[in-house]
Amino acid sequence: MQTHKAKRVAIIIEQVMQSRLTDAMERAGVTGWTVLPVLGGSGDSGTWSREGQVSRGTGMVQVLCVIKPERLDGLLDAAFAVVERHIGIVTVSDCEVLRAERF
Amino acid sequence: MQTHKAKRVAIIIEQVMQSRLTDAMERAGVTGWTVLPVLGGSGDSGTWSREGQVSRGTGMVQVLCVIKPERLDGLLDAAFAVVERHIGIVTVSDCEVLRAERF
Amino acid sequence: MQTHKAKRVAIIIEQVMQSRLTDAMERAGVTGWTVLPVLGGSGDSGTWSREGQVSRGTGMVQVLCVIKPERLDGLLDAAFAVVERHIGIVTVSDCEVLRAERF
Amino acid sequence: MDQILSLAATNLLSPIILSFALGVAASLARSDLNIPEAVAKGMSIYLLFAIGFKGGVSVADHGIDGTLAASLLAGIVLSAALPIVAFGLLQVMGNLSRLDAAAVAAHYGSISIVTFVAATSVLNSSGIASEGYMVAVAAAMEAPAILSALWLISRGGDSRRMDPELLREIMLNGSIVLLVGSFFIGWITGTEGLAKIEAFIVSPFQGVLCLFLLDMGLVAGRGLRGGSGVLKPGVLTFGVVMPLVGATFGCIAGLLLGVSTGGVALFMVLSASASYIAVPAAMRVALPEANPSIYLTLSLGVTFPFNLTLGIPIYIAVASALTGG
Amino acid sequence: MDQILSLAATNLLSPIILSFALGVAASLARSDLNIPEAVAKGMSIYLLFAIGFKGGVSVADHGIDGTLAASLLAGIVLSAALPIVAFGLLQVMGNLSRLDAAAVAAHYGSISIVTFVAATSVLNSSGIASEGYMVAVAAAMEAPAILSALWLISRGGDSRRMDPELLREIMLNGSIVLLVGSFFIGWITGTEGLAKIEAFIVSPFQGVLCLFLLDMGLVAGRGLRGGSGVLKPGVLTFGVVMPLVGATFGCIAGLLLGVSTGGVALFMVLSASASYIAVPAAMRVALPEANPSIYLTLSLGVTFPFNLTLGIPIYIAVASALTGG
Amino acid sequence: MDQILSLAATNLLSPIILSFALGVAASLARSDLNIPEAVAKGMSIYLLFAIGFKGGVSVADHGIDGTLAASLLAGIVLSAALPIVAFGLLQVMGNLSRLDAAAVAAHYGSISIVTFVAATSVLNSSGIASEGYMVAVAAAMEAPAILSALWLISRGGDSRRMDPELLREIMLNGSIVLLVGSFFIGWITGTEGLAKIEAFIVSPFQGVLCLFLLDMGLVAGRGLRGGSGVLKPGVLTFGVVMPLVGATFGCIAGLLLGVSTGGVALFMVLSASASYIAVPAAMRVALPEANPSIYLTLSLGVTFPFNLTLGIPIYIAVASALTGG
Ligand SMILES: Nc1ncnc2c1ncn2[C@@H]1O[C@H](COP(=O)(O)O)[C@@H](O)[C@H]1O
Ligand SMILES: Nc1ncnc2c1ncn2[C@@H]1O[C@H](COP(=O)(O)O)[C@@H](O)[C@H]1O
Ligand SMILES: Nc1ncnc2c1ncn2[C@@H]1O[C@H](COP(=O)(O)O)[C@@H](O)[C@H]1O
Ligand code: NA
Ligand code: NA
Ligand code: NA
Repeated sequence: MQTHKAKRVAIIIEQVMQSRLTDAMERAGVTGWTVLPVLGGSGDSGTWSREGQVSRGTGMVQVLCVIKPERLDGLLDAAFAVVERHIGIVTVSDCEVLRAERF
Repeated sequence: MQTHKAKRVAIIIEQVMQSRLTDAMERAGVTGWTVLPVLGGSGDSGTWSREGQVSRGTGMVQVLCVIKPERLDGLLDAAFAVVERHIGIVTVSDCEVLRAERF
Repeated sequence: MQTHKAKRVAIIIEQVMQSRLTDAMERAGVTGWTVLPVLGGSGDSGTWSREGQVSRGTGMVQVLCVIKPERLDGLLDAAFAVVERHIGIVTVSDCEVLRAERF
Repeated sequence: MDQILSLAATNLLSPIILSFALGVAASLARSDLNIPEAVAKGMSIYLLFAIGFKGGVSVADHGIDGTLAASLLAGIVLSAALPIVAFGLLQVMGNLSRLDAAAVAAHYGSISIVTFVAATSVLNSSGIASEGYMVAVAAAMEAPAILSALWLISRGGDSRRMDPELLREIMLNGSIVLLVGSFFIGWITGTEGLAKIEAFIVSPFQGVLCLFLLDMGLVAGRGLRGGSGVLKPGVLTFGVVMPLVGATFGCIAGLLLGVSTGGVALFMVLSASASYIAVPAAMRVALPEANPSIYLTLSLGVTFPFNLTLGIPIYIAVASALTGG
Repeated sequence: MDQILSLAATNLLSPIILSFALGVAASLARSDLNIPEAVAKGMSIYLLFAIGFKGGVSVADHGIDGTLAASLLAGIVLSAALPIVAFGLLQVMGNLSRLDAAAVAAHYGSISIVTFVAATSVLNSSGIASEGYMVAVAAAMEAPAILSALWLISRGGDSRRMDPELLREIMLNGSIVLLVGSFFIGWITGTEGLAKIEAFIVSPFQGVLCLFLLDMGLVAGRGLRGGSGVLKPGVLTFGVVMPLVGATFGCIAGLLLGVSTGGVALFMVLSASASYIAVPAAMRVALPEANPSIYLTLSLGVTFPFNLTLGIPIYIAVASALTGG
Repeated sequence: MDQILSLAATNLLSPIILSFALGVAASLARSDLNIPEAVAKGMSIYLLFAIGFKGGVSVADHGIDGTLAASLLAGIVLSAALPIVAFGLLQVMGNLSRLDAAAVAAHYGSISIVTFVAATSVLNSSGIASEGYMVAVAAAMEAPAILSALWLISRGGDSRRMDPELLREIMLNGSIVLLVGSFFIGWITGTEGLAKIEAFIVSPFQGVLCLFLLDMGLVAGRGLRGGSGVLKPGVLTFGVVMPLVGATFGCIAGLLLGVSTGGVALFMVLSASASYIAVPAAMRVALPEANPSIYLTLSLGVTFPFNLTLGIPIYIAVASALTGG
């Protein structure tokens, strides 16, 4: 099966920042992404969990973006501008993708 | 800690196609996978979100499969036959896995 | 954009074991992780799904941990001690991470 | 005309319509108001269970008159025939691709159970009786339209395999099973069974419907924001014309069957309404190349609000006039 | 016998049993009907809160008679002893491994709160009174069985560390805490408190139970589809025999304690029922090598439906006959 | 004093407070009892819809007296002014950073709708009337505090861009939209509309509130467990003193406006309560460096329980004494 090299960027970020992040990505010309739910976590700012949460102030989500390697820097710049002052974590890894025409 | 080389295949696909995909995987001899929920996303066919969704027509899920490298092609062929005409994205990356006897 | 090499450890484990796993990780000095929900899956012990589940006995979650390469072994030892007798799957992959100071 | 206006006014100022309007307004204003998916699904299960059960109890109460079988058959025929009408109308009005036209047509042959529920509410508060088995007719009309649409496509040379798996999925769709199942439970347990669970499925029904319509408004508004670009004026017009055309067919069927005033009105409502649950799911499997923005926006963003606000009073008034009810 | 049949007939045709049957049928037919996990959990929280609260109010109303402490103690003893009986029976009837047999045994010592709730419904509609504190007995019977089962395993040479963390988890299991907590709230606030929230915890109770049993049916049916392969005939028979054996022990305990007819029936129901919430979770932690398909299918797919349909009428009839109630 | 004690006693032993206490106890004991996020959100939507609707109906019933506009204005002024008071108090009492102090201050200017709901419950059962439009005042008080806090920060040299996107988010926050929207729906449809959905939004209200407070207790307890380390005694004291200070301001406003006894009490409750939904979300966007453990623990773990248990009876007693009600 023919595959194509790509980068997989996973951004774990507060839910309140999600639309700001995806707006910034769109402005940077990135149009494909997927949002995954996050149940809880732990980090420098302590432990949290989604159980019983009524506030939307404290939850997080993971935004996943598969992108052509040459467009990675544009995406990271855009993402960084949003996450800069905020908690969260941005990882990049290599992957292969089927159907390059679709992304 | 002893680890073993493996491939990690992540398939983001419409929920209505999930059972067809996993059936195809089973027919191809793949018996281990995990299904993760997806909250929303954006792509060529626009932006969608799971909020308030009552239809099961428009949601997506992510099917994750860790597999021995030599069995990757069989899996990709099986998966491709299902996703071919459908929206969605298939990525493959390298990983190491503990306890090879378990997968 | 400056990135740093890191390891991405993904542990799919039963929900009842989650607190034991994260406690073990904390004892091993790992303080950052994220918990993702899992909808269902299939493996040697059969197929399961979260639909209509009232028991907390049978669900799974995915614990994601991004960690400095030199600390990987400590994490894997701690994780292994917990998952050893239990079902579940542990994968490790390479990644790059922004803002090394944050993790 | 007078009756239409007064019915429409009462209808427009009822809590359920205003809740829907609130939802549309909130999402057009891009408020972050939203109802969790699980809660929305929970409410829809509640509504289906309640409406099915009450239909069954009413059949247990009044017995089945001879028109039950004929009504079910009429429903199936309507559901199968309306997509062909819709498809023809779309050839004239819009310039959609064959695939998109067929997918849209499937939605209009099938039905919207919430529109049905809203109509029964209006009938109830207007004191107009209807046959309890109309719920079963509603269930019978969910699926045939899908087969019609796939036939339309295959006729065009595009040979779609209607795999048996898909057929099973369509027939055993959760909402059909729940509606039919609770209908039988209601039928079997009768008024005695109803007495036990009345405080759950009757009294709070209108209130749950309000919150459900709030959510429908949010979803419809979101669809309008996102999908308004894809709809050409011709297609938009179709979203208002087709319900009226469908209602006409439904009206004729109801009159021929000789059902009650409420029954005729409900036949009109079912024929006028468009699916947004079962059919979209089937289309994603069978016609994945058809653009979901088109059919979802039309069905949920145009036809549903039209029926909810203006359609239902019109259909009831027409049914009353024609049956002298 | 006559009474059993008539009770069984009424029971089998009640909305709650038919809802359960609908769920089983839908999932055996592989319909996609399903109730979101969050909604199912929400309903189970509602049911636990309501049943606990009402039990507490009834104690506040009637006072505690001297048998409360004795009943609690009897519950604990039953829960601890029944796994040993079940384990012995399994040695004879099935050929499960020691681990699997111990895990199954733990389930049958513990209880199913929904079976308890269904039984109180039947008692209520038959006008048979029971002690309000039976809810507390139910809570007391949840956990001891787990300790017994672990003891059975450790006796077999397999030294399991019963870590204190697990003990805490078992004792402070959400359903125990909610049941006991709401029992005390009901006790403290009494009928005055009940009056405030009656429209929430009393009137819609039966209806919520219907939807909850619909979901239980879906889950049980799914389990049967997946797990039917793993159950040998001997083990399947155990799933029907053990409830009758357990009920016999429960009956003796109830008669010795001198509780009311309803109380004896509920002791039988509790002893006959098998856990599918608290115990499976504990088993996954303590005995991860035991096969969950076996104990879940047995408990949820065999014993639960048996008790719900035939068991409850039998237990009530026997209790009535023996207490002359 | 006597009245305070008796009100406090009744309040403390009501099902809603005991449910809250159960939640706190369960999570302090690290029970795994939990209510799914979707169910918690569903209940909060229900409560907002019901409270807004009933407020609107009450306005439709009694008409608006001249003080409506003045009350709204007073609410806005209070919400904008109280953060400045809180900020000053924090400079004296705690040694938080400017950022943390401003973030905390924002919470105390804004309001907690559940505290408001609990207070109206107590007023109802004490037979004390209040203005229906107080719901609208509550909505009006949600947002201004946020702007005040950002102004406090920008005055300190830290130029925060108050981007228009954030302003829109704050103003069209889901809870504000739902509260105001259902208020208007209630106003438009009046008692006739209420009659239709009374069995949903009135009768089960107290019961839903119990389960919701159970969840709030679980969340508050979890916060206390995690966040207790971060709160210095000075800051903890602030969490009890600030409500009393706020209530004093609210009381003066209510007396100046000449609203009813219940109205004065509710002005006190609104001013005394601290936000834990809208404001934390806004703070995460605008002041991400402020520590959420501090403001969430204070607001949800200290001030909310204080108001719920002791605050409400005190405010009602004071309002009664001062208005001679
Ligand atoms: N090393 C890590 N691996 C995975 N997730 C992390 C890591 N560090 C932080 N997170 C996630 O990011 C959130 C905020 O982290 P922090 O900014 O460190 O408080 C945590 O609650 C986790 O969900
Ligand atoms: N580049 C991408 N990265 C991550 N997810 C994507 C990407 N492209 C598409 N998706 C996901 O696949 C869905 C369908 O994509 P499309 O077929 O492009 O409309 C989207 O809604 C996203 O959830
Ligand atoms: N190869 C695999 N790839 C992804 N997930 C897996 C795999 N094998 C097992 N799992 C997950 O782990 C769970 C338990 O697996 P098992 O121990 O094989 O029964 C399954 O239900 C899946 O969710
Ligand atoms: Na139709
Ligand atoms: Na038992
Ligand atoms: Na305040």
